[in-house]
Amino acid sequence: MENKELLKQRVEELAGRVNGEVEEILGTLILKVQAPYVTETLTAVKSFDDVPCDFLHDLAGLDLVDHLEVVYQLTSLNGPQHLRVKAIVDRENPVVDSVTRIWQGADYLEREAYDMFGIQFKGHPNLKRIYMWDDFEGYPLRKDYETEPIEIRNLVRQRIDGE
Amino acid sequence: MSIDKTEELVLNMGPQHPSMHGLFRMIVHLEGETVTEIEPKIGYLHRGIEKLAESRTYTQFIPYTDRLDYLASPHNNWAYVQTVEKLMGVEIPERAEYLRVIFGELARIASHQVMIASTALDIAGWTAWGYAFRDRERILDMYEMTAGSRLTVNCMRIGGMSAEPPAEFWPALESFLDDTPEMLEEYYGIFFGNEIAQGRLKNVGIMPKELAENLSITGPVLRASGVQYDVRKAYPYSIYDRFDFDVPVRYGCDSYDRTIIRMDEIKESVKIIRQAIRDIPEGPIMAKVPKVIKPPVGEVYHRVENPKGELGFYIVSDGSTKPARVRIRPGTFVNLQMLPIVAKGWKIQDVVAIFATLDAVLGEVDK
Amino acid sequence: MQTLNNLFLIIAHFIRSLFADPQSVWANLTMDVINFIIVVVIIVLAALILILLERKVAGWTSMRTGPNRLGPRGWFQTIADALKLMGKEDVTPAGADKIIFKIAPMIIFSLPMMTLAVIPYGNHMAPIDLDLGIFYFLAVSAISTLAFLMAGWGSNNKYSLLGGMRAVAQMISYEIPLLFSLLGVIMITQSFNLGDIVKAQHTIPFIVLQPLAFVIYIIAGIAEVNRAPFDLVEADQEVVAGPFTEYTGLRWGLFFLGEYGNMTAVSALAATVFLGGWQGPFLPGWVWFWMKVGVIIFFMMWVRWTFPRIRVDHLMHLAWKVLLPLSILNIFLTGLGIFIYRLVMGG
Amino acid sequence: MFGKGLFQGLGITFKRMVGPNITEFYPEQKPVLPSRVRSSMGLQREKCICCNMCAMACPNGVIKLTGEKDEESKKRVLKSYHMDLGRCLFCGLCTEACPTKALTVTQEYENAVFEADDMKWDMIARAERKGKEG
Repeated sequence: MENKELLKQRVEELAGRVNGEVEEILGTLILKVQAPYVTETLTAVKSFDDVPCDFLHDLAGLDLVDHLEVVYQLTSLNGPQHLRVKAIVDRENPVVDSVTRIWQGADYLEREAYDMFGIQFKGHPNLKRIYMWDDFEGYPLRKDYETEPIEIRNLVRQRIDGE
Repeated sequence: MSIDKTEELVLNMGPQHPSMHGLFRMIVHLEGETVTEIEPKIGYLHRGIEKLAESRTYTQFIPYTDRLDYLASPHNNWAYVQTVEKLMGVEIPERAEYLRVIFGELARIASHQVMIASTALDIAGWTAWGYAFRDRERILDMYEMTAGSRLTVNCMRIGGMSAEPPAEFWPALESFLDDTPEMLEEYYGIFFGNEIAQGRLKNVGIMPKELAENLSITGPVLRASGVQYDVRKAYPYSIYDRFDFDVPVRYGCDSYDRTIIRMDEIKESVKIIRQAIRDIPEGPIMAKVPKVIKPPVGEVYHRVENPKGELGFYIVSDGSTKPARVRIRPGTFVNLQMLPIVAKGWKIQDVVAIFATLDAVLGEVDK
Repeated sequence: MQTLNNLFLIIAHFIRSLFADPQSVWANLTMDVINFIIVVVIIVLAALILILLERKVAGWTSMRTGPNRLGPRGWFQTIADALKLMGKEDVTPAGADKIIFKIAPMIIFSLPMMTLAVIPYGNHMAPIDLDLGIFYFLAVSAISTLAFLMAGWGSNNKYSLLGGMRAVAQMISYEIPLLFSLLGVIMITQSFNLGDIVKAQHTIPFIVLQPLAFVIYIIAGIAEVNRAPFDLVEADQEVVAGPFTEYTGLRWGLFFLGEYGNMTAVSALAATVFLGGWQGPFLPGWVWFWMKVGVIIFFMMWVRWTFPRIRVDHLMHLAWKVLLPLSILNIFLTGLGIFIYRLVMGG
Repeated sequence: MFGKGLFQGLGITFKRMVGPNITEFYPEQKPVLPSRVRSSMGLQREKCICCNMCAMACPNGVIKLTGEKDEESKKRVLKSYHMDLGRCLFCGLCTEACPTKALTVTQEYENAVFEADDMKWDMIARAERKGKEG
């Protein structure tokens, strides 16, 4: 497939510039970069010649125990190219640049990743929890988050006096 | 007391509000009746489905996908099982593929009927709501006789379908398809053709094409903004490359086009189902899959054209019987981002209409 | 036939004859009290029947049966609802302006009583035969604006306030085309008295002479009683229930009674002014009157369960840019017609 | 022409008003559900081999069952079988997993109860009660 070859060529060129790794799983190209290169990578990916991956399809966090990843699923409305960009984020200090300046649609998705994984998106206009309430503690989708067993959750919380 | 001081009215709409679908809440800042700012607040229906998936086996997670977009549950089943099949490299039998297409397109019709009904209801067209729900009932009956449930259908399994439709399914389907033109005519007559309804929806809530693309909008909402893009055509999954159908597109970018495009899509779905009925082969409906599903280590992202937007599943497998991560990309969750941007500056009742045309299902938004 | 036609007049005459002097103050007072009770009964009965009919029409249009549990075919449903409303707790919100909050439903309920008192239900059957009937009717019905605003303000609720403001904007706007649409008839009859207007329609009802005015009147009338498609005041998709949001129990019930009473009053005026009131062949006059009222009310319900709600700027657009110019045109055409008529007849 | 749509709408509603209605009179006339409807579960005790497949298939851990070994026939016999309906998704995966079709879906849909504890079904007792009634 010509399109795919072209994309692969462009991605490999880019990987050299941003110290990224390219691999292919089940027919999808994956570009792994370190967190500081995210803005540069995605700006470049958005404006690839002939095969621009200019539609941010999904943005999700991923917990791999030793580090976190932010997974960007990129496609285009004008061609069959699709690319997965992964940004490797430090687990203790998860900071990554926000892509809301590149795609406005990343707004809620980044808030969700923040809510579920605690990944700080630098430059996000309104980085607040989206699903959980504001004073919720912990990041539910991290592997070390402990869920309460059903027996504890089923207990009806006693009302504290004065509430 | 000075009277020349004006103040913004901050109005809390939802989660208990007659026009809020599900448990949506928005904080609306009003200048008179004009909306100056909207803050959508979601999460009232958040059940942590992604977290639940990590403690369930691959098969056990199928019923949970029903509870995402509960108005089109076969589609969610479909997206999920296809993702797992892609991960495992399972080929499923022809007949099961055709049945999946039939059920998926029926779900699309049912979902769009609910969308038309709820949009009509949000602009107070009570009777139009009743008509669309009356017709949806027939689709639910078809689900019921095949899979045993009306809303959370749970009709697909990894490797095929859960059950072969009974004999009375096919005549019911035929008669439903025969009646669709009449139904659409009725919806048009009572709702879309009505000048008051057109006044409420036309030229309201304009979302230009560039904004839609930038906001990652998908599905009918994107197509109503003049982008001819449909995953079924762009990346034909399942057996969609065998069917002859058009991708309806509208260029008005307004609430009216976002609503009436669903009518066009119902017509296309009927076309697809008719071709599927014509071509469906005999045979098994279940591929040979191991009893314990254990995909190889790897990751896969798969998306399908849900009636409300693109539904994507990103599954990371660590080789065990339980997924390491299931990421659900709900279409309406992303589409919802347009609301604060597009609805700004409109009257409060237009905001209600714009929100209705998004066709948000909070089961999917909140996961 | 004649007896049946004058049934109520005969009863009235009989009651008066019980007094030594049938025209004494006491006899008049008794008759006034009886008339008052009759008007109240009319409103309550109208509400009981209309609420049920509304629900039945809603059911029939969407292929349902409507209420069908209580009584034969569900005809006692509203009575049960009324009893339920009486048993509800009467809640006054903490921050409410208590006096205004409590007065508002009473005002709403009293207005249809006042307006229905001047309607001629049959020949010589107006409870109060006012010379300025139409003028009085319109003046009194305009007060309901105030009651909606009181309810909206007094509730101390944002939705109520929005609804109350909508009520003021809408009802004041539609007051004007409503009034102007009736002017044509007044010009022809040269009288404000409703009895005279009915008598003037002895040969042809004014709907034939004034079709445009009738259409304007019906549209403005529906807007005036806040019914769909002009129910922006209580638009539940937007402002929950508008001014009624905080009301419970019987106070809320009074709003309902008031709404259906107003609807009856507007329909009764339409029947009187445009459809010939109690005039009609064969049947007694009061039967004719209620039949005409019933047709208009049915039309209003039919419209309600067909049309979606109008947009708020289209609402104003319709009132000020369409109905008002049309009603002025109607007045002009009527004047021209009268002028030509007089010229031809040499009056 | 402006207003055409309004009259068309009025025509449609009038047609429906005089036309037949489609109300289901539910408590008086109970609908007959298709035989695949998963509205509740039924257990045939004698067919059960205590393989625990249903409990393992269940996404939510609804099913708790115990069995004991019968000395004479050397087969495992069911001792207790409980379902916590409060957590049941009615997905039917348990009935699909059952190798002997001892657990099946049934079409009793009036499952509403007043007390939360009534949602914990003792399937053996239910089966016996049903046997008596039927």
